[in-house]
Amino acid sequence: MDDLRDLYQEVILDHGKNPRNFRHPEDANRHAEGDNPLCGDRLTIYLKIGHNGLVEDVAFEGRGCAISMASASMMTEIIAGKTEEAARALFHRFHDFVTGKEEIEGADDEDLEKLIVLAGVKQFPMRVKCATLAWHTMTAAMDGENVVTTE
Amino acid sequence: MDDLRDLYQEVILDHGKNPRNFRHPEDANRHAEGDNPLCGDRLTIYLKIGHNGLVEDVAFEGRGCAISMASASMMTEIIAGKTEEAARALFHRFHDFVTGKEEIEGADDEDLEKLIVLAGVKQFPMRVKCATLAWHTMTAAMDGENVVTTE
Amino acid sequence: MNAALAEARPSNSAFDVEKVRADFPILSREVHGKPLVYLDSAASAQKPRQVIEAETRVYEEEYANVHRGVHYLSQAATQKFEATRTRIASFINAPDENEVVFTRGASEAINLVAFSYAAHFLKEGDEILISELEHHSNIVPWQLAAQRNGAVIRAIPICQDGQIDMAAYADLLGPRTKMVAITAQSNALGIIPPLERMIPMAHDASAKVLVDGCQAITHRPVDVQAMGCDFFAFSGHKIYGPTGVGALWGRAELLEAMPPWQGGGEMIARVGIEKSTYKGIPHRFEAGTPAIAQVIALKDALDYVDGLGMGAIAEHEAMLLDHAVRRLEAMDGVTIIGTSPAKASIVSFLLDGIHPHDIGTIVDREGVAVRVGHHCAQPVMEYYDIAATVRASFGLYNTLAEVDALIASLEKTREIFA
Amino acid sequence: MNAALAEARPSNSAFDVEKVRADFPILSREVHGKPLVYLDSAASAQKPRQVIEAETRVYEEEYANVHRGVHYLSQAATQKFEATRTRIASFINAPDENEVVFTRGASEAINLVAFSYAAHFLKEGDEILISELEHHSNIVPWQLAAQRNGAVIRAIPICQDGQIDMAAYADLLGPRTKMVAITAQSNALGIIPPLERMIPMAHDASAKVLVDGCQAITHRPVDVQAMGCDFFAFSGHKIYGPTGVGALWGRAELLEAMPPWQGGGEMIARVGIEKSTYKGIPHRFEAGTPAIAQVIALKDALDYVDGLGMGAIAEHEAMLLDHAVRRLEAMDGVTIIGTSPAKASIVSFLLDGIHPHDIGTIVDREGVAVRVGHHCAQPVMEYYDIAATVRASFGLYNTLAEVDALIASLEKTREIFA
Ligand SMILES: Cc1ncc(COP(=O)(O)O)c(C=O)c1O
Ligand SMILES: Cc1ncc(COP(=O)(O)O)c(C=O)c1O
Repeated sequence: MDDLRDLYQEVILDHGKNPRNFRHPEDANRHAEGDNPLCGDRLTIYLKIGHNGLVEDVAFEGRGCAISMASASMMTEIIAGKTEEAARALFHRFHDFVTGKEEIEGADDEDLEKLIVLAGVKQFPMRVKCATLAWHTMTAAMDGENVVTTE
Repeated sequence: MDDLRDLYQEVILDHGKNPRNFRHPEDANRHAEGDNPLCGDRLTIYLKIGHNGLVEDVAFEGRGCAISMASASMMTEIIAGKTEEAARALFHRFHDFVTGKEEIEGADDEDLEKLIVLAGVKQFPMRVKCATLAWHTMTAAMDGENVVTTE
Repeated sequence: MNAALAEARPSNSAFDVEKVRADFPILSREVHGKPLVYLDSAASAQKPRQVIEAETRVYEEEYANVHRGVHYLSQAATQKFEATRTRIASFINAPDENEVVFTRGASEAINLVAFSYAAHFLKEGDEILISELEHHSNIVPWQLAAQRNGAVIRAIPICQDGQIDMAAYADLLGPRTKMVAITAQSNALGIIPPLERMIPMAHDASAKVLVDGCQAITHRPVDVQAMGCDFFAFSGHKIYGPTGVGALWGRAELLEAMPPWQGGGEMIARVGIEKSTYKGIPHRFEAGTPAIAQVIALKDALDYVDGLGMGAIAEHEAMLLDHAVRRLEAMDGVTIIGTSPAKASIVSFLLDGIHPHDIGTIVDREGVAVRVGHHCAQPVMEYYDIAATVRASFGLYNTLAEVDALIASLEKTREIFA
Repeated sequence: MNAALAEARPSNSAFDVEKVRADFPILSREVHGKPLVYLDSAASAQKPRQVIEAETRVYEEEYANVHRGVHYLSQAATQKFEATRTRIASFINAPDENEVVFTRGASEAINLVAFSYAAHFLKEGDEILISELEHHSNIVPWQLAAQRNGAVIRAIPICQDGQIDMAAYADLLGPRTKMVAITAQSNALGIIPPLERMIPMAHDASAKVLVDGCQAITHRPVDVQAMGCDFFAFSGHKIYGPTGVGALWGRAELLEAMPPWQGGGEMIARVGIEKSTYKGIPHRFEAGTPAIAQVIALKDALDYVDGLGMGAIAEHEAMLLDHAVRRLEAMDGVTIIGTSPAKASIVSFLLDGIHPHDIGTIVDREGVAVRVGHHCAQPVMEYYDIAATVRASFGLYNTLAEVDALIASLEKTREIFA
């Protein structure tokens, strides 16, 4: 059960049940739909990107498991106010981290540190897609692609 | 080797090497092609059927294994001069015999008796088609079908 | 009602589930340190040693390519291969073994009909009716066929209890209906459509009927003649047989009129570079080297279930389903999807506030294997406006204790999410 | 020349055939009271216990349906299943494992390309070149595709020695040529066409090339990138793997442009009743439950031959072929069909005055399994104006003594016909 308690930490259950920024901002200028065909879940990510490339607002709607909802919710909190570039770079590191390509110990980056609660997913390879769906969808929205699927 | 000697009796080898009625009669009024897709062999049977339903002439051309050639050759000798009906009835009994449905001991029928040399085929189920190809083709010709395949 | 049914059944029936379990080597393994509780037979069933050994025996004793050789091994393999065709015919009461075509599975069988029958005999504007209960394998092939010939797909809707909306079905049937493709049992919900009424109605409208028998054939006796359908498809792997093999049954007169679909060895009479002629049925539809060892071992799977008796299996599984339904209904916050009583061996449900995906992960750690997701039946999910369910499906080897283990693992899930 | 080659080869090479034979349970059996001499590997190869056990292990230890489950067994089976894809990619040096599509065998792989590529990208009047050496499985699918889209099939002729007529091939290639479908080795004669010249010529004419690698892959190393083809098809059962599985390799950019062929579970992204969207490659082409256990065990077959070394296997088989050819040439009245030196592991021949079918039956009683007939290559037979040949084909487990047993059984045949 330890792996499970790692996966379903309080923070995650809380974000899963009470997702932050769960709304459709009227002034969003980018959006994308993310599909997880394995479980049929679907999220929409909305972004408002300023002239300077700053993520001025980020929100999401949709449904999914606790992991994907928590990951989406946490993502919206973390990338708001960042540049597009910084958001992408963060996803890159986060991705390497949950797929076990990179070890992250403690505090070399405050944002990544917040995401460490998602580390439990490493023990559940089938669930990595759930943890990264929102992020893939966010970069798709930035790229102007409107649909993304994680197979 | 006994089964083999039964299958390849002198009479059969002789008919196989020197098939009787191996020709294309110009006045044939029925013919059919018989195909054995397993080995790619093909025979044509030619019949001249008189007004009275009598098989006035029967001949064949084509290529095949010793069994199919011998069976065709012997068939032409036996059915010449018979009525269509008698020829079909003979095939029927011959078929039951080589497929093991009927036992034929000795001389209840002089024509069948001649065919008993083909009895060895019973031990070689894959070769039954070879022994019956000419006969199937003969009945197809009588029925006005021009191509027959034994699968 | 479920409780009543369960009580009416003798608890010590002739069906000896422990003896059965001993035939299935995998059932004695552990998963995450817990005994395996395999409740995913609707996705694929486990295999008894009789089947496993049959496949091994082919390779060790009598293996060669079939149909083309005069040598001993080839004849022996061909004979065994064809014996399965005969066995399938008797198992589903087909009038003629030549009406049985071997395929990789139900999906390929349905594709065969969609390509060879639908694509040739349906015209622009003709209608293909498929129900909202269908597995994707009984939807997508028809869509692909319809794209080619301009036929139209129409959905037979379902009701809130998961059963076919028969009034809507009657309305949909009409002179344009040329094909009705319907499952004999929903893999997502377990619901059993009333084929005994639906097939005659289709025939009255002069439509042909393909029955997807993938689930049904594993749970109760099948008689294609009594059923009256025109095509019947199933997969070996769901009926305790090997993977890689399945079959299509079709009425001889329909199969004979159908052009070949795939080309290759075995299915031809004579090949020229530009033109070929084809064999008769069933060989015309069996291009290339078939799944020889798997076809042969499929016979052992059918012998196995027949040995236990499809009736006894149905009864055993009904007992499991009743128990599961009762225990689920006794839990708070459980919603069962598909409540029609015409249902077998499968229960699909939701737990309030916990996503099926999370449930699947958590119960797995308890050794309990259930399927979570859309079960390749997205139109069903769309109807209920959900993305996924948890599905527990029962096979002949499951026990009441395993149902209890499922319930206990669901309680654990709730603790974690409490 | 054959003799010279044989003598140049060390008689006690590193290849230990007796050790290899011990891996193949069936080889110790008798047929008609004589030791089995299996010379029919070109039709289908026997299986080493490593492969048989691998399939058994799947069923006994880690079986479940793949791709759809979060539970342990499903994950484990999926991982093993996908590991074979990776292994195939490395075995044929494909740049990307996603370019490997699982099929039932080579025939289905070729049908896939014929339906999905040819039927969509070829137009009326476009030409498909196929050689007269082809197996029916590399002829009939193209004919069926051509019937649908009005493309034209043209035959690349062969010469008296069984080799491709390269001048005629050069003449046939032109602006209308859109597809060249060619075998890497004739199953009927053993002839190896000069693909290293043929493929660049086809590409110069902007045609795509499908290589039928069914025979070639079992006899020598394959490198699809070095070969430069666009598609490559092979069957598991010929390379000592299970029946019911094979693969298509295709360039990613071609596969990605191709529409799905069969519909079903696994291959979709999202399904509505009227319309669906499809997954990317390779899953788009894998409809329905695949041959799970067979795919997994195919990896063990590839590991097995790789463990021996494809180079060592090629050398061993060349020795057998040389010996067979020398001994056949030393017999009276033997005609070898296909005398080009570019040839491996297969010898097709005639005995004066004795039909191949009779030979097959007689040598079988001596325990010798050879194939007699047209070998699913009727255009070759037509070229030589014969109905059938006797074909002895060698696998990695055959011995020089078995070649001698073949010759002895042919002598017996002649006695019977004397
Ligand atoms: C050269 C060649 N191509 C294609 C095939 C077809 O392979 P399969 O029957 O396994 O689909 C074969 C074998 O039968 C073959 O030898
Ligand atoms: C009802 C139903 N139809 C069709 C299929 C497809 O069968 P297969 O994947 O074996 O081809 C399945 C199983 O996946 C099923 O449950």
